[in-house]
Amino acid sequence: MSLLEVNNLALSFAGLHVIKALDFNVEEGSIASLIGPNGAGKTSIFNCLTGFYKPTSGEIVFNGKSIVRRKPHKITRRGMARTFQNLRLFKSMTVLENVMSGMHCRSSAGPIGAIFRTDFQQKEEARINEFCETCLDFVGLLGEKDRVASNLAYGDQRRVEWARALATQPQLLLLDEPAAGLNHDEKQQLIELINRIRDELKITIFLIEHDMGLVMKVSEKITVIDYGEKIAQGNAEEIQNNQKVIEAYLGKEEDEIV
Amino acid sequence: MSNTILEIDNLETHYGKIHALRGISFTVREGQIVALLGANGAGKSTTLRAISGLIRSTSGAIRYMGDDITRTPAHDIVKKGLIHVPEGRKIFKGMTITENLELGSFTLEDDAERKRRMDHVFEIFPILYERRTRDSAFLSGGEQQMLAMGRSMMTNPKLLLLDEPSMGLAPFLVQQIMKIVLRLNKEGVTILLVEQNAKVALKLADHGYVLETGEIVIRGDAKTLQQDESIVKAYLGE
Amino acid sequence: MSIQDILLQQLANGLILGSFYALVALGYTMVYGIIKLLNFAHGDLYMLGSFVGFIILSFLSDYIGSGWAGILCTMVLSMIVVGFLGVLIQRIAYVPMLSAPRLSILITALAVSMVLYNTVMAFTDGQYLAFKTDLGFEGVELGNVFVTYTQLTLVGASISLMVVLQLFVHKTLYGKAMRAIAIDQDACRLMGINVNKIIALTFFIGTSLAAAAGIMAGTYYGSIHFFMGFVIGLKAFTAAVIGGIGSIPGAMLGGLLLGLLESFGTQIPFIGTEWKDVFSFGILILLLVFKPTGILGKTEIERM
Amino acid sequence: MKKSLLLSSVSGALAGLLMLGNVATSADLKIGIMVPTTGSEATYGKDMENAINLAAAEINKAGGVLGQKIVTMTGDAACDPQQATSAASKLVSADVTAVVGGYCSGATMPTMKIYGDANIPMVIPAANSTKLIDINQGNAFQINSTGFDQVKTAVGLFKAKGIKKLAIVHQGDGYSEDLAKLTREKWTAMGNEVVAYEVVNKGEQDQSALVTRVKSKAPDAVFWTAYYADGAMVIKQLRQGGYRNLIAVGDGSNSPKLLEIAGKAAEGIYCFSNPTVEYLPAAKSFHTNYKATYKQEPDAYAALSYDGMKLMADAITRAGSTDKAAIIKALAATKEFTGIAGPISFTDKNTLARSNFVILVAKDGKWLLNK
Amino acid sequence: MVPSTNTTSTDTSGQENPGGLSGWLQPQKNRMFILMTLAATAMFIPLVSNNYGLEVMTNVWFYVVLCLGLNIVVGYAGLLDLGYAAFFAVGAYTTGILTSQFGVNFWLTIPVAVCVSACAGFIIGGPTLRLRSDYLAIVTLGFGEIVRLIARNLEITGGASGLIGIERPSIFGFELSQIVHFYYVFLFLAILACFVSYRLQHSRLGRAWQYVREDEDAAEAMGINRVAVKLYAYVIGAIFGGVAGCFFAAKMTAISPETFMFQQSVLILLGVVLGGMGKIPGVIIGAFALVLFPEVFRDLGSMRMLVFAIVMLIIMLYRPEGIWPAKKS
Repeated sequence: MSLLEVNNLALSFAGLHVIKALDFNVEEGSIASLIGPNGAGKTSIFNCLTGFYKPTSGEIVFNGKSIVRRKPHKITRRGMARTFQNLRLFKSMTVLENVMSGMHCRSSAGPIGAIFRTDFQQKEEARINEFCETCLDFVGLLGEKDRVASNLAYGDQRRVEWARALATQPQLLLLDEPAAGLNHDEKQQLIELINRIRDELKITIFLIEHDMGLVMKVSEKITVIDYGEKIAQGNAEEIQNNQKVIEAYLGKEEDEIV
Repeated sequence: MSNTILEIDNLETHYGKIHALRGISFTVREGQIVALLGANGAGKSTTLRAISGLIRSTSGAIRYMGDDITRTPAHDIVKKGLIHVPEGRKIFKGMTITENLELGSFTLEDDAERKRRMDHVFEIFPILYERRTRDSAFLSGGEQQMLAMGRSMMTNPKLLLLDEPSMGLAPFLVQQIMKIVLRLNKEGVTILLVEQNAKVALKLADHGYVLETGEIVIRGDAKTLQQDESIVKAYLGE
Repeated sequence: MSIQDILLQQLANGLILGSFYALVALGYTMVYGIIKLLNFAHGDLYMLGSFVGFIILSFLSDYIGSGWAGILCTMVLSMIVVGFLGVLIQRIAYVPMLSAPRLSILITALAVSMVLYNTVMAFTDGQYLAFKTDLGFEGVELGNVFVTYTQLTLVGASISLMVVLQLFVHKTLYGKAMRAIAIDQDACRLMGINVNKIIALTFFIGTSLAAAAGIMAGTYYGSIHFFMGFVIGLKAFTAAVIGGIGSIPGAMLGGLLLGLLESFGTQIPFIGTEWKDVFSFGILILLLVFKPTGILGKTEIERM
Repeated sequence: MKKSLLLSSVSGALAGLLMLGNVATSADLKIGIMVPTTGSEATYGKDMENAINLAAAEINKAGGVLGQKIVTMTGDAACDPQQATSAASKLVSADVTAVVGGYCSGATMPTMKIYGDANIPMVIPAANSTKLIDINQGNAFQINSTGFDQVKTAVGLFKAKGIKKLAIVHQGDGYSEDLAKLTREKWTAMGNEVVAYEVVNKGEQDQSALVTRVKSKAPDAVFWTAYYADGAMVIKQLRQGGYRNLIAVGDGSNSPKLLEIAGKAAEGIYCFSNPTVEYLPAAKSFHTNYKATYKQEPDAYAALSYDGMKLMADAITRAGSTDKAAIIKALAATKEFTGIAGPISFTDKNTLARSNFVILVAKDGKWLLNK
Repeated sequence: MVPSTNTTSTDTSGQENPGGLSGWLQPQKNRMFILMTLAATAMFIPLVSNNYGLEVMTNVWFYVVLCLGLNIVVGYAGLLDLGYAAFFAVGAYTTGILTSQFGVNFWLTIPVAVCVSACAGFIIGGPTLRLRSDYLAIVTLGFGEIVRLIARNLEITGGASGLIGIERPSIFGFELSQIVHFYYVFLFLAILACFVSYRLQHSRLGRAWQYVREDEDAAEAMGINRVAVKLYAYVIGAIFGGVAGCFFAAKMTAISPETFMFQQSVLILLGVVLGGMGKIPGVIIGAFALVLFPEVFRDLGSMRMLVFAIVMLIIMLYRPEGIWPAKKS
């Protein structure tokens, strides 16, 4: 069953067509990837999915319900979490506080509860705390929970971002270039983590990535786009041997210049 | 053998905590076209930005025509004839084509010379002449690329750094752009070309370097590289 | 006076007032357009312009009198002095803050404004100073509308300043570089443009225009004091927003519109002059809420 | 380390503050001066402070009061209600016997509560809003004519000049609004017409729209009830705008600065004023002494402030003791005290029994007594 | 300001720098001790101080409340508000009008003032929170001026002269009339404000404010409704100002529009920035500096606001996080 279905999605800015009539879907429980050359419109697609951009037309169905033109925070509440291409941590806050942001949409205490520390509020805080620590433990950062986020090593900051996304208790996790800036060992850990998130937490994963090695290793289905259009879809092997994909990345063999 | 125009020596850069370039070295000789290849995020654009002074390198040296320009501010580097045409063209949308070109010759005092160079640009890109009073925001992708290249030619460059001139362009436009690259080279401009479109780039280039995660992994003669299967792997993984 | 005469007179009033607003709004808009900084100190630079002018004029009046010649010299000199001051402020206070969070820059600008007007207050003991000139208030009757020569000259001066600015920005290379910086700073560096220098130039021009307006105000209204920049700063900002902040023709248009709005606003039946400012601030707020890009402003990519 | 430094400096400052009020205790007679010495009204305040100190010095030279020397202590009211209350508390804490002062009505009002609660005798030389009368607890005495008196003088002039249609402009502060309102009430009660009742926003320079509006109502006279600074601009622009009829200003505009700023435009305007030094024959020696001591001309409220101090000393002498209640009683019983600004007696509301308002007219850049 | 029993307490000041007071402040017990000492000192000040000292200290507590209120908007949520005096005015006028014109009991005016100022916060916040921060600054400034001008122009607010004869409150038949009474009232309000600020800061809402301040997009991606969260900040900040205004009116017995000028808003902002935005002890120190500095340095005369302004500029340039040290680790 498709967890996410995108039909005929289009986005344009000031007459420039960033995405043109795009269709694809992500199966529940799968690890899917979106790839394409620079400027192909991948991050724009993520921004449409998560509500940061209003698509010009088209339909996005998540978990059976349309989420087009919903506000980002509502989409997150529906169970879609994302990470950012460039780290977007809350820099001056602690690691644990960062992760707690994810639980915001799964809790409800307001100012009155906070001021009077009602029973409900205290229990909720304890629940937030506990769950966030579990998330940190999952990515292996529990020991760093009280450190200020910006003081962590880059790779660890990336993991804080994942823990934060996990804390929203998503059904679908969108990862925007999760491997950017990671070294070889960290990439290996990332692959392992992605698999664990899917296998242990049963969270569907959809990622954009430039590191083809990583994409080929983890993804079950790869969608390739170029100029905002889908040019291929399939598993790693199919994609690697797809002439259109090779052309999109390496250029056409028969291009005559001189 | 011609003179070395650009020499990169063990260059390292960081974006915050990301180690973007991990010590790369290469040279460009006068009159050559050198291709810098690699997948997205490999560090190609970073290399160009470091050379043109848009970002500071953390260590290593950049020498241009014998001068060390590692710490020279970007606007002074331009005066030496080293011009960078950035990724995404970065034309001045909201200004006309003529104005864009004029800004390309900002460092030039002589108005007659400016006129002469603009005529030359218009000769190479007749389409720009047709639309010279139009707002550049309404140009197509290919026209924008031509404008970006035309603008750089207004400075009379000796060394041109071209960052993905084919990006987002239809195939016939890619060919057109590449023809112009060749023409410029014939006019005596040395070119350092960053391309994702490896096939095209290697056809033009004399020399090629392939970057992977901030390091040069393959280097060699363009003709040899064209046959090298490992390039595909560098792009599409194993 | 017939109602037509009143309205015509108010039209003249509005245009005169509007040309002042426009002149001050230009500085706001230029600085905002180029580095996205809301320069709270701009109104104070207007005030400073009139004080610097006051000092210069009191020296000059011994040699060339305080007629038009004296005022013109004063204006040029004080535009230069205050212009450099604007650059100095930019260097000291704003350059180090360019990468800081927005809130910090805004508070810094506010602090600069406080430093400026408190300095003048400390030196003048908070006094009103008489800005003495030899200008009389002879004028002409245009139909039934009475305008003094002083008013005409000042409007003429501010219009010519605006025209000169418009020509500068569109016809000279430096002017074009200014516009280009507002679009893409990195690309400008790659054209060999020294971005910091051009930003400083923008500050210089914006500030000296404010100073020019300050001198005109001193000449026309006859008195200056340390807090005179506050109200006009706010109004000029409103004007800049009405026209679309970042747009130079927008600032001019916005200034004139606000001037007209205010003068005609006082003629609305049943609403006294005491509600005039409530009226203009109300318009500002409504405009920001419903059309933050103003009349000539560029629309940014919409985000939900 | 930084925190401890911070804490200690804060507590140090605090301790210093708590001590501050406790210094200076001697057998001297302590009298408080409450005027704005900072802020936009500082020049007036300093002028008043000078005149009061001059009076105190003269009294001390003549042997003091009840054998005690007068020591003055200034509290800065800053023309701001909040600062004025803390200044008043400071004076009360310093245990002053009496207070002379009060310039801005708005800032004086909340302090009257403080002095009233402490039952400290107070002479107010300048502040004259009619609101002060309502909150007076009996300890304060106004030696400046009140707004009522000024309005009486004003409508008297308008009547004499045959004015029919009056325009009133104020500045949106307590003092000028009070005066404007009273004038409107009185003028309409007399069966005349107020054709325009306008307000100017403080600090705004361009008044052309207002001028056109006022002019379109064709008033025979314009009465500006507020201060000189904005008044000068309003007058200038009224004249520039072609308004040729009578203009009058209230006592807040009694300043040579108004004439300086408005220049030729101010020629022939009228001003209602408490008596200032230059028109008082009795103030000749005060005038000379003031100029000799402070190297400047005394301003609008110098004479009244000087009288205030003299009156206070006189009342203490008459009371025969420094007991506050006795001094208040003596003040209330003041009969025709001869000040340099005129004789002082009080009504049962502690306001001046006989108005001392005069009418000035601007001639050749100077204020002259209107004959 | 209040000992935390909350396991999520995340104040980790001085973990890497255990020297000095900040290190000593760390253990829960010591912090408690310091707070008790400070509170006791504050309680006993009236025994040793004269009326002037009390007046000044009352003013300090008053500004502590205002600064903490503005701190919620500026410090926690990162929104520049240049019209905060408007909320303070709303509270003061609500009490003033109700007691002096309608004879309502003072204590009953407080809930009304809370509602009215919350509404004011909502009205200004609601439509404008989508704006960029610099536009928001101007809108709040304009709003502040509008409120002041309305107070100046209406009959019911007493026009430019303002309201006089505002009733002084009494508790169980005991009238609050002396400065010492108000000292304790404002001390209590200040402690309450600290308490509420602390609790809010260390709650789900408080964290949400910080998320929005640090990165709006990321916060939104985490499922935080940024408009609602900012609106909360505005409304709660407005309530702080409104309540402070009620007691201000009662203490002064007379209020006029001049108290609520733009400069008042700037002064409060100064207090917040000086000590350190978003940090309760910092804001308290800021409020102390705000009130004590002009009193101690009266001799500086008109220079003192200049000195203040320069200090503020220097702080923004060299230590934008204020005097109070930021948490490290």
